[in-house]
Amino acid sequence: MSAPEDTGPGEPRPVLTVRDLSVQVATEAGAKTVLDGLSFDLRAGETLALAGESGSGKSMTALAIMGLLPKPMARISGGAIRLGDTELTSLGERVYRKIRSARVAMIFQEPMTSLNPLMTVERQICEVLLEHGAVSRSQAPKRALELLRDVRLTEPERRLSQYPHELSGGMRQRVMIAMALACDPEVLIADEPTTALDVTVQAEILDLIRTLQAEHGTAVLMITHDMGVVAEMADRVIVLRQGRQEETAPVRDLFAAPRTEYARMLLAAVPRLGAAPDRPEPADSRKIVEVDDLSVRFDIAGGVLNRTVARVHAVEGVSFHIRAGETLALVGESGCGKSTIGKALLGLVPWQGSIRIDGQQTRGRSRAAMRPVLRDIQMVFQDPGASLDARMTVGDQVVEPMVVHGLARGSELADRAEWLFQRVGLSPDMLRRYPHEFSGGQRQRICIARALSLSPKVIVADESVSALDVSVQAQVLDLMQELQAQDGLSYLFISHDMAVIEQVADRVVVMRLGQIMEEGARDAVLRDPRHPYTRRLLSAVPVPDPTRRRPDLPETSGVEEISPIFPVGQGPARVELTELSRRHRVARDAMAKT
Amino acid sequence: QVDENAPQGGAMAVTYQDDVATLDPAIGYDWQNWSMIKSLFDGLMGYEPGTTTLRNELAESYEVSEDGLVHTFTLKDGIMFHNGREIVADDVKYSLERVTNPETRSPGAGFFGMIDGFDTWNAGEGEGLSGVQVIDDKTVEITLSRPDATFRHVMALNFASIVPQEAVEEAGEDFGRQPVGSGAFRLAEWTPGQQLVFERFEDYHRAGVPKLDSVTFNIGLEPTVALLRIQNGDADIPGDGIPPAQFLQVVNDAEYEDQIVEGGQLQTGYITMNTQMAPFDNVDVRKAMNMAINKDRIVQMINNRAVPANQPLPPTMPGYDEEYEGYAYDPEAARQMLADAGFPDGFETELYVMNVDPNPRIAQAIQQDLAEIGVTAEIRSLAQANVIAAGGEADQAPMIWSGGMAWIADFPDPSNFYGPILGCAGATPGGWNWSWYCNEDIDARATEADAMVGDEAAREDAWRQIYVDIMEDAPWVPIFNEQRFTLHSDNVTGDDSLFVDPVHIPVNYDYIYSTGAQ
Amino acid sequence: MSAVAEPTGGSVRRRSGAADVLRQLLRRPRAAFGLFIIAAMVFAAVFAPLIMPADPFEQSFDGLDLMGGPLPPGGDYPLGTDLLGRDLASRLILGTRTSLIIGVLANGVAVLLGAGVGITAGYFGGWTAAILMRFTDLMMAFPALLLAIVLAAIFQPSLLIVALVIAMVNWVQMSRVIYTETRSLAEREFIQVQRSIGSGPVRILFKHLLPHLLSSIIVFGTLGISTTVLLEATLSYLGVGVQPPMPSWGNIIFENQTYFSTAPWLVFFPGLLIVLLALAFNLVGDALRDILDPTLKGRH
Amino acid sequence: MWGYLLRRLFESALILLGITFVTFVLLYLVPADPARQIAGRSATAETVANIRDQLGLNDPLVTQYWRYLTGLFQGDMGRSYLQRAEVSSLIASRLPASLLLMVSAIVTELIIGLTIGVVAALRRNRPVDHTLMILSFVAISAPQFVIGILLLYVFAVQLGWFPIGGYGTFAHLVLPSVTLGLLGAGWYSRMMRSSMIEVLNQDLVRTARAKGLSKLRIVTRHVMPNAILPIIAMIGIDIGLFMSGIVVVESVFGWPGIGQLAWQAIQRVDIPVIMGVTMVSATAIVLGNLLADFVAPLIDPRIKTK
Ligand SMILES: Nc1ncnc2c1ncn2[C@@H]1O[C@H](COP(=O)(O)OP(=O)(O)OP(=O)(O)O)[C@@H](O)[C@H]1O
Ligand SMILES: Nc1ncnc2c1ncn2[C@@H]1O[C@H](COP(=O)(O)OP(=O)(O)OP(=O)(O)O)[C@@H](O)[C@H]1O
Ligand SMILES: [Mg+2]
Ligand SMILES: [Mg+2]
Repeated sequence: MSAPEDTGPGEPRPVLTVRDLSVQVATEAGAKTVLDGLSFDLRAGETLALAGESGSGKSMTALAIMGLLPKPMARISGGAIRLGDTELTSLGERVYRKIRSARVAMIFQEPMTSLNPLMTVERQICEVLLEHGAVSRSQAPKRALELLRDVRLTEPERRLSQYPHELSGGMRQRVMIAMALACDPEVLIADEPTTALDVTVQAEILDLIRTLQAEHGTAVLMITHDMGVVAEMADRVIVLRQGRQEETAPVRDLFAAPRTEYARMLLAAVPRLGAAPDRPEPADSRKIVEVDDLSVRFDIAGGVLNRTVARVHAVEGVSFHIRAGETLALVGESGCGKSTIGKALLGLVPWQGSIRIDGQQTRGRSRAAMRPVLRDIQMVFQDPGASLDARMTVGDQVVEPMVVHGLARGSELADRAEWLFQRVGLSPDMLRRYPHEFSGGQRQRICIARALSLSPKVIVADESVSALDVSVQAQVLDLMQELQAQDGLSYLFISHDMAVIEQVADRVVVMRLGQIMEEGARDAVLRDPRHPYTRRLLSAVPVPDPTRRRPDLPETSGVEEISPIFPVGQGPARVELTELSRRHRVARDAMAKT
Repeated sequence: QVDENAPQGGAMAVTYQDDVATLDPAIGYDWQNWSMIKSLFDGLMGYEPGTTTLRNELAESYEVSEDGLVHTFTLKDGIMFHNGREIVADDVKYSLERVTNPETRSPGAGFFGMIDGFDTWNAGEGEGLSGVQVIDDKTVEITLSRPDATFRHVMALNFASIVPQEAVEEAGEDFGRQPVGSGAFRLAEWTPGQQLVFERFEDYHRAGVPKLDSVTFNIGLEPTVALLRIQNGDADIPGDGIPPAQFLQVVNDAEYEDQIVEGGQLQTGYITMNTQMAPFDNVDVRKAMNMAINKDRIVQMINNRAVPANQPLPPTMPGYDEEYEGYAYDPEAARQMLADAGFPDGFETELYVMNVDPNPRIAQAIQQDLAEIGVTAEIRSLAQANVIAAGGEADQAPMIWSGGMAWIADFPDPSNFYGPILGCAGATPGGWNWSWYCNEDIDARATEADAMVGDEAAREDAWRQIYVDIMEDAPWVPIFNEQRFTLHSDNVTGDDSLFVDPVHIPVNYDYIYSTGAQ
Repeated sequence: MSAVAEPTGGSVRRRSGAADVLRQLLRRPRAAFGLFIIAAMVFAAVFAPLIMPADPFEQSFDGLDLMGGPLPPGGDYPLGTDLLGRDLASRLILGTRTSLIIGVLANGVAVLLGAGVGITAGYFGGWTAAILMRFTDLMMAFPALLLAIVLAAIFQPSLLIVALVIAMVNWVQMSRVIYTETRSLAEREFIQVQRSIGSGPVRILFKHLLPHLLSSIIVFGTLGISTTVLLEATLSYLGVGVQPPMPSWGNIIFENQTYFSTAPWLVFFPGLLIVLLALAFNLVGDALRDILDPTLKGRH
Repeated sequence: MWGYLLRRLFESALILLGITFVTFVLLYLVPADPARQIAGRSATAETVANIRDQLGLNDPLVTQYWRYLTGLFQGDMGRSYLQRAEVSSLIASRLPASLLLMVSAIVTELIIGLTIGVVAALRRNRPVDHTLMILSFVAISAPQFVIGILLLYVFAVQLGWFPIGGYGTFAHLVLPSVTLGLLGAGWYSRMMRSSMIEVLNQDLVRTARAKGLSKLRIVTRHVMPNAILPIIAMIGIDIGLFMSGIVVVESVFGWPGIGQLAWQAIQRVDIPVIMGVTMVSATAIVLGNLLADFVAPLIDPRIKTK
């Protein structure tokens, strides 16, 4: 039992008080406690961060407060939640409804799926306003517009009549926030509000929440696993682990001197930009991947005859190479063509130009002819959950490439699977489980094991750690580096997280709109960025240090949004690279400006 | 007895399931539009209501020459078409030429084969039907190429109805939708698929007829539903009769006791055996089949709505042989006969049947009886058109149960049961002689009998003998003669015979009267 | 490092082939009931001659009342007699054969065909999809009965022909639905992965796509049972397919439906059997889907 | 999007053309000879030959088809062999009734089916759900003839709420629509149930609840529209299912639609009418599919941008 926290004199009364909150979920093996005796107070204007690895019960806490625990699986098994003077745990659904959004509001991790795709932004916002009687029916649209202005949405008038799919992820999250703040709630719960967004967009959204909080004096319960975000946003932090409160401290204290072993480990695992160890410059070994003037265009068909009317120029005239044992990082904002390059290497999308894998030209190869090449190059996809077949045991999936290539059969396969599992640090007795029975980190290990099963020379790792917790992320990164050290693997490491890249990359390629903006050795690019775009990416990375404020985002000049879609026959202007030094090239247009 | 002096006035509603195909007298040839056309059109000849007795209709008088070849008709005075024009002799000529004109594609053209000049005109040559001569406005003279006792019946057929040329030409192919005749009723309204309304024709040539002011035909009603309507007082007569499914229910219901009418019908249900296909080319096999079938049980199975038959003609038809005993039901003897004919173990064959209740059931009963004597008959239950098509091929259908397509006489004359269905002329591809029976000798006797003009009794005898002799060859197994059972609401009445009129099926619209009329 | 959270529901019980699936099915009362019904029907179909209380073809003399009406259930005839005085119970038992062949086999073929076309079109896209789906549209707009009639007129009617017609007609809706679903599945990452490891289309289609489509296939498959059993009756009526006196549930209903106010048992019992069959497959199907979907383990 | 719809229109026209061809060929293969049907039972062989000649039945298939097609493009579907009336006028006089019935049956089945599906999904795995699902199987399995007569007997004869068959007023329309719609209602309830369950598990429902919306509003405004999307595509498929039902239902209720026409034509091999009815039903199905294509973007804005 943890005692009520000492609120101290002069502190404002807490708006939200949670005492000994426990939540149980029903599982096959009986009731399981996923939240155990959580207590905290939240005061007006304060930001409390709930940090902890995946599955630690952060979302359960939020849902319990909102009264939205998934029924009938989960239920509050003990404790109290008080909002002002109202006890929430015993509230009937009818009364609870009046509280949601009006007094406690919540924004969710996935802005893509959290909005109703069939309703305009205006209707979705007005709905809240009207439901809680915040404004009259005739006033609602006006108020909705105001709200959109408040969340700094560009062209708010137009946005009102748009549908969610017409908005970018960042815009959608702004709409979510507008909706959450519509009735001016006392408490705002933000459950991983930026995890699904680009770094730059994340920085903007975090800024916005901070500003709004300051304006309205809202209390914010911020749920995140990103210590950078914690450092940037929180006043106080609660570290959760397996449903238990591991440590509670003001943010500076926690970062300065974590009291528990777990918090210390968590903080140690956070990649910090600029803190990565030096990487030895690899010898100029053999080029395993040589890409020359690679372009990928997707046709957009239309018209009565279904002819191609436009093309997405996803990748445009990109050239690079990867040497044996080297890690080449590919960074850039969402949609800039990173994944597409990876897919082109494996022949998963039609492309033009030249790609050589270990000397073999792959241009013009059919699927079948690509097969031998695939033994040398494999890919690990972004979402480990989505890239495993939910209906097949992981053991079968891990050795499936060997079956496909006819490399092994029978008991040989079982042996091989065990061996692969051991290599990625999983216990062989898990081989007969299904993907949903693993954690995210474990699943990513399984995907890596699958990629390794053909003993490739190159692995394309597409956002392979973005979906993982910091601690797990660190493990997976370690594993990848270990494999590289052992087998001399090369990686094409695709990521938008600069801090991660700094840890693993030998060389970095910065991409934008399908073209390379800057390219060079890791230190050259990350420590001495020459292109404004690179700089912007770098400055958006949250700093996991509450004592240091992240610098404001630089001016967006020269990086405004441009669509990669062009009518047939046209294309983007080719960007020429100039060589700054032997291992550092940058787009010429940027040079002109600096 | 039909009450000619029944009061006029009132209305009635008759229900039908199928839509009316056409009301063009040259084309309509199903039992549903047959009686409607009879009420809309008149020919030179007609029948006494409720009977099979011929009478003059539009003809005032009628003479036949000594040799039976020249028939002279005199038209009544002041008879009108529905369009108000008086009927003249030219209309008779036009009408007969129209129905026999190949371009009309009338299914009844063949009936007029005895008229002189038919063959050339019907083949599309010449300038009209030379046998029909207009003497003056009131007189028309029809010359036959051979004496034919059925001629007056033919002139009473719907096909011989008198139609006004101008109306036909105006409507063209749509004359069947906009009929103009001289019958007791005229068509007032026709909403396809829903209803037709007949209204009294005020200028009808028979005074006091029709009795009703109007007759409404409600179309598209399932017989079961039609019955519900009648029970509910929304309709008066189920045109399709009492549905087999509800038959017992209705018959056993005391409420309907007075309203059910039973009557004979000029109909025979029979099985044809293809005499050109083995093993039915063996007369003993055919006889054995005749003895194998338990007609009483079949009749029981259809709730006694029929009487067992032993010869082609129905009992109410002149020429029916009361004395003839036919082949008695005796499976033992049948088996023996089969064995003697060389089929001790029976044989396998097919029985074609139209797929509308109760025909498949009857076929199954037949099948069981045949199994009894070792004959395995596989049933092929098909749509009407397919059965007819199979029957018209020399080598397709070994056996056909005629139910649903069974022969209903066009006119009450024994000859009508011979030509197309038992004569050599019908035994051609596409013909209706599905047993492919062709006995030249009998064919000759049939022609002779038809030429026996004048002596009715002798002619009847001749035909009687013909059918008895045909049964000797046993091309058919006659099964039963259907009885008509119908129902009418207490809103309408009339002599029972009107409700089972042998030529106006299902009812004689012209003479039924409303109980409410005075 | 031990920080990796223990996955939920850590049991290591595993599926092992059909026997285990069957055991799991039997553990669920609803599914067990469905299995029981199906087993009973299959048993009835196979051993029909042994369990029929009377000769299903015999038009016995005392099977009709004096007026020629059928006898209601009771007495010598447990489920009554039909219009020809035959024992209804025996006819229903024998009819199980036809109806199972149609409702389960022919419908099954239709489902497979539909799933096959839909999945192929959905996965390959492009021209393959264009041709297959336009053909599907054509088949959908084409009146099935017409096809049946023409076949009836051309071929000797037989159970095979009905089965064929039903398979040819009933795959269409299936194929539409599966096509749409496959299209969205094919975009999913685990299918991309398959391409990236060099799996051939057959493997992707059958090992990876098909299991995910199972739930739609089951829904349509079970819905199809009733419709095909009734369609068989229509076709028999038109002269394609089983001819009298061979019984099937559908044609027993069809022959007697006009009599249902006077002899309701002739419609009620076969109707009940059709509903039971469809329901049984639905119950088993639902359970099967849950069992085969590992993510649903432990939830009911 | 307009381009897409235009293309669908074009494709639909091609499909219809394909259907004319297939139907024509199939009917050509039917052994029953139309000329014999017309000629009647007392006709001579010459008469039959003469009729064949007049109708051009002796011409090669291609010639006959071409003649039909050119006629069709001029709005001429030929004349019924048996009724002699123009097929187009036969159909025109009956089509409105069938369309009315079909549309109202679709509305009925959607109302019944979707309601049941929604209720079952909201009461998932409870007795209500099980009962409703069994009922939906009964609806799918019950012969429409029997349902029709039962409804007539109870609601028209016994209770007298509706007329006993016929056409004209709204009261006439109710029972046939229900009879025809029940089958589809069974289907839709199953589809809607699973679709609803899927949407209920989506994030957007959680958001809606977090907004403090009432349950009714969540279900009607958020869950149902999303759940209906996959079902819209079914409507085209649905019309195909109706075609056989319409024959039975129209006959039971004396509804003056094309079902009756079709049935009689089939029984008597009246080829021009069969062709006509086939074309009408194919057009209805194709239009149903097109309609689904048109309606989907109205409900789902995401489709517009494709
Ligand atoms: N519907 C459910 N049924 C059973 N267990 C559940 C359910 N939802 C969540 N859990 C379990 O509850 C625990 C806490 O989950 P919760 O979603 O709160 O974690 P989290 O800290 O938010 O993780 P993440 O960072 O991945 O969102 C986990 O062990 C999870 O497996
Ligand atoms: N199959 C496709 N058809 C059409 N356009 C596509 C297709 N795949 C990708 N694109 C487009 O190509 C561009 C590059 O996509 P890509 O997935 O390579 O981006 P990315 O850099 O990997 O982004 P993210 O960080 O979001 O994964 C995007 O504009 C995307 O919309
Ligand atoms: Mg969470
Ligand atoms: Mg990507």
